[in-house]
Amino acid sequence: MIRLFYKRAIQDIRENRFLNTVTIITIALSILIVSVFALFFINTNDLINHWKKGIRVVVYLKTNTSEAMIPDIKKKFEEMYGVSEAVFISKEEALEQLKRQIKSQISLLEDLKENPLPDAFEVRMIPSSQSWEKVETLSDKIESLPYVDDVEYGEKWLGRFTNIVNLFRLTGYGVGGLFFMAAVFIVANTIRLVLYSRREEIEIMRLIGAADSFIKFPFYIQSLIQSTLGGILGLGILFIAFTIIASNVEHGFLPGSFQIRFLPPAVFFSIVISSMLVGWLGCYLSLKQFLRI
Amino acid sequence: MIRLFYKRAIQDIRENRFLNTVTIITIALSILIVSVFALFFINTNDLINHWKKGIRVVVYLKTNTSEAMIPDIKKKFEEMYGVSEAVFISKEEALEQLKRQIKSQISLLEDLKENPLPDAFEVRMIPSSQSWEKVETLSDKIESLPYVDDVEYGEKWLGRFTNIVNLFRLTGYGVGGLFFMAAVFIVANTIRLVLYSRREEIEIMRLIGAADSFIKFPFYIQSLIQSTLGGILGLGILFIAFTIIASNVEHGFLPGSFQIRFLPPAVFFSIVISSMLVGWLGCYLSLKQFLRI
Amino acid sequence: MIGEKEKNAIIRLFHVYRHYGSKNALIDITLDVFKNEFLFISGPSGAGKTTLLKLLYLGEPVSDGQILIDGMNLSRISRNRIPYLRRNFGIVFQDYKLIKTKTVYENVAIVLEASGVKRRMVQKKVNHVLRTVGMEQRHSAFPPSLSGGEQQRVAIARAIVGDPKIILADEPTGSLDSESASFIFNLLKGVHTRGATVIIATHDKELIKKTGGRVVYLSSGRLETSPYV
Amino acid sequence: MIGEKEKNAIIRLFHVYRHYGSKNALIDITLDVFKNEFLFISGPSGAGKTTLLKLLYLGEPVSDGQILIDGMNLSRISRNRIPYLRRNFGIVFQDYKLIKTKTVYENVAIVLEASGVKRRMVQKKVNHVLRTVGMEQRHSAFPPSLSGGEQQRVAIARAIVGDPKIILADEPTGSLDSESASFIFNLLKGVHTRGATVIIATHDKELIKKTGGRVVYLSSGRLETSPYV
Ligand SMILES: Nc1ncnc2c1ncn2[C@@H]1O[C@H](COP(=O)(O)OP(=O)(O)OP(=O)(O)O)[C@@H](O)[C@H]1O
Ligand SMILES: Nc1ncnc2c1ncn2[C@@H]1O[C@H](COP(=O)(O)OP(=O)(O)OP(=O)(O)O)[C@@H](O)[C@H]1O
Ligand SMILES: [Mg+2]
Ligand SMILES: [Mg+2]
Repeated sequence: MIRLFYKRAIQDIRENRFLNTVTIITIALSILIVSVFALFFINTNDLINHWKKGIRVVVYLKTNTSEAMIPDIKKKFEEMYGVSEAVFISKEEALEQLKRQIKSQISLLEDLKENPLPDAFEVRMIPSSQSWEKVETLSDKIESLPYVDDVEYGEKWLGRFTNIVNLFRLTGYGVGGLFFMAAVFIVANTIRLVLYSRREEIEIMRLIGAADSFIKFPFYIQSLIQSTLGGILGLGILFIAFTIIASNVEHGFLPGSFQIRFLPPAVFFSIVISSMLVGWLGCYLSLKQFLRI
Repeated sequence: MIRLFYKRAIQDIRENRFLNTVTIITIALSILIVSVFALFFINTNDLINHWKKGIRVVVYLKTNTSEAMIPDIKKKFEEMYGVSEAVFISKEEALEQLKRQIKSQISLLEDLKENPLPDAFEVRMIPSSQSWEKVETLSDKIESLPYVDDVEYGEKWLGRFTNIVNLFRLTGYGVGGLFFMAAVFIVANTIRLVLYSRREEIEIMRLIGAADSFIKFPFYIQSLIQSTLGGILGLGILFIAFTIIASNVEHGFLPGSFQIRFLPPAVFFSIVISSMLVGWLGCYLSLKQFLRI
Repeated sequence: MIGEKEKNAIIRLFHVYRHYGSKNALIDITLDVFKNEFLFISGPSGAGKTTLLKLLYLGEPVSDGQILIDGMNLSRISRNRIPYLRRNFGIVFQDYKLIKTKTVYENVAIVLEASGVKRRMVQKKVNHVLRTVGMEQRHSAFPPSLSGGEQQRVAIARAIVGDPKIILADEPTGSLDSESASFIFNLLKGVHTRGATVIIATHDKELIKKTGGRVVYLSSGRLETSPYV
Repeated sequence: MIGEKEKNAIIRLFHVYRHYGSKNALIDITLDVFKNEFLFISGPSGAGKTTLLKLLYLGEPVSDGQILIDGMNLSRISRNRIPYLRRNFGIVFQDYKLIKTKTVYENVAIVLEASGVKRRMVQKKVNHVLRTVGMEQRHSAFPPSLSGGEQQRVAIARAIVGDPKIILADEPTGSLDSESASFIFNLLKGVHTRGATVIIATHDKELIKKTGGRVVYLSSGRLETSPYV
């Protein structure tokens, strides 16, 4: 029986080539829209995270902290939630850094007899946990440690920027969701149109005593095939476009260590699965409409 | 004659209500996709520009510069290409700033007998002209002035960030263009499906001696009406969604002075006009296909 | 005697009405059709012949009155039983209603496939019935490429392929030359002989005269007592 | 005498062939139809009657041979002249070909609108012709809600509304009872009397016998000399 349905579905695709081509193209385009946005968003997000890796918390140790404790302290920091790495900066390095930092006023530091700076740690955070509040919590926690003198973190613009990144993310998810819904409607609409132009055939089948399930099944199989092909086609186009663009853009624009990347496999397969679901759903809704009467 | 065509078009819309609804919805969704992306992109761009206003060039004046010259120098700076504002920072202010900047090492500056810092100007740039190269040119130009001792501008990350913003813009335009094309194809596809389900009618009209133009005209009028309605509907939905989201998001996330905004009128009307063009084009291509045979 | 007859009625209509808006297509139709009867429904264009057949296979609901098919009341039948009801019928539609995108073979085979007949059996039966109506050579043609008469013959093949209990044929020889027509007619006679109830809607008086059998006349939606009973 | 006749021929076919793949629908047809003739094309189902008419209104191209209409060679006519050629014809299609989404009135009116007739004139003519075929009360109905015979009458109304030079009627009374049929027939006769050339494809021998007029027979795509000439 399933074989019969399958055979009928395949036959149908052959017999209604125009309708099938149009459906597959429309599905491919819808998938393309959703996945282009996903790709754009994922990479922009990556890039922001990459750049935000610059966020760090500087911890000044008390002057009486012995050098022997440094490894323990380092470990302590690195075990904290949200911390990716803690780098020790000796007071000598710090002075060098300061000199570099205020290079035009270097005369100011020229005549120092001894280094007034303390040893310090640069604590780097895991990109995902870098919301402004988390940085604050972490710094409070660090400040309460006995051997810590002072904690310095970020600057004003960093806090502001975090908000912007969050806003960007939030609207990104919103826009992505909206695109997904639009794609669902477009695909469903297309399938409705296709079924509309085949309503005579559906009506005839019902008149000769075909049960609804007999009529529906080939349409379901067909729209699964269409939406799978459409999904793969859409992602294929995206991949080709990505490969071409990526190889041209990368060198000119991106910071050295950052790599733009294609959709991760999980997202890729989610999109294909969504495509199938959408095809199925569009088919379901349209059939319901046309088989009601 | 035109009246007759117009009448026929309106009649047709009434008689093929299902097809018309589907077409208008699909056009509206396509327009929605394009315009949502435009909105997203315009605002993200605005936000980045807003934030980039922070970029400034600090100019240290020679120590022998007399106070009387300051207004002239300020004027000189402000007349330079790309400069929006030049703010004078006296050496006293500068010392305060420095103290705040390196607050944990304040002891370092405590025992200064005299202020070793020079007077300075903070030169702010017009957001649009802030590409890294321009900042560099400007600073070179400033540095060659007689009363200027040194110029300091941006930091490494700023340069990197400018590239990122440019990449974001470039891909943004690319993605927007791709969405536009996808929308065009989707609308054209939908119109093709609609005409496909009306091909019998077109064939009959030809058989009874109707000239191609007589058959086509009402379809053109109809698809202009559809695409105008679809465009307005899509932008209407966007506007409503925008209003709802904007009133909720703004307070929590955005930096004080920044306002998210709706599509500027020029973009708004371009989208409506594009929608009409797309409808017309879809109609043209489909009719060409179905009237060929 | 009447009791005997009533027991034998396979289709019963009681005061059936059908109206479309203000237009009355059928008015107060009361009619029994008996098992294995060969019945003509005649009447001029627009009299309601097609409408009457439509009500029988539930193509449309009655506006008023009751219809019993094999003892089942059509107004009480549940939606998902309708396909099973329709499998009792073999229907030749006035406008053929062939599926344009399916071949002649597929158009006929789908009736059997829909009722779950095995593939080999389907092939055998379909090929046989297409041979009977003289369409075996066109079995892979699509309906739009067939002549009017050829389409009608395919429609007839589809109606009889499932060995239905009841044949409803709406103007089944309207597009056929007299030779093909009498051939098809004999075909329907044959089906009748093998036990089916046959109802034919036609305005072709010649045909009726040649055949004999009960004739009911419709005129502007009303049933006139048949002079032929 | 023959020269005289040839000058009067409005339609001339020379060795016309039409094949679909390996199927020969028309084989070596040579035929003249004269101005104001009333011609029957007869023959069994699938003989090629509809195909022959199709070639005349350029519904399909010939596979071989030449057709002249009013002196114009159809194979030389340019694409954008085809609509003007077709306005010479009033065609009753075997399957009616009514536009399902337009009302009866609109279906008939569109012929006149397409050839640029003024709106008031359109109204007058359409209403008149619908009255003639007895469909004036259904003028705002959509074709799927009409009975077979009613659809056929609308198709006939559409064919004659433009006062065409040539009427091509394919089985124009197939769905009509004998009364309506003879009425429609007289209508076509009337159009003929007013100067039109009428070509009717039919398998209805009764009809032909009743009318008289030249009959050409088609059989498997070949023309047989008519015994009626
Ligand atoms: N869906 C409908 N809506 C409105 N009127 C309808 C509908 N279906 C049928 N009618 C009308 O009901 C009447 C009977 O129609 P029906 O098709 O039963 O006639 P018929 O006897 O089959 O005629 P014919 O011999 O021409 O086929 C006709 O006048 C027709 O116009
Ligand atoms: N498009 C087509 N493709 C293939 N074969 C075709 C096509 N059109 C017609 N034929 C075949 O050509 C033959 C003649 O067809 P035509 O419609 O002219 O017959 P007809 O004389 O009108 O018959 P009827 O009285 O049944 O209408 C038929 O066998 C038909 O199947
Ligand atoms: Mg009927
Ligand atoms: Mg024919």
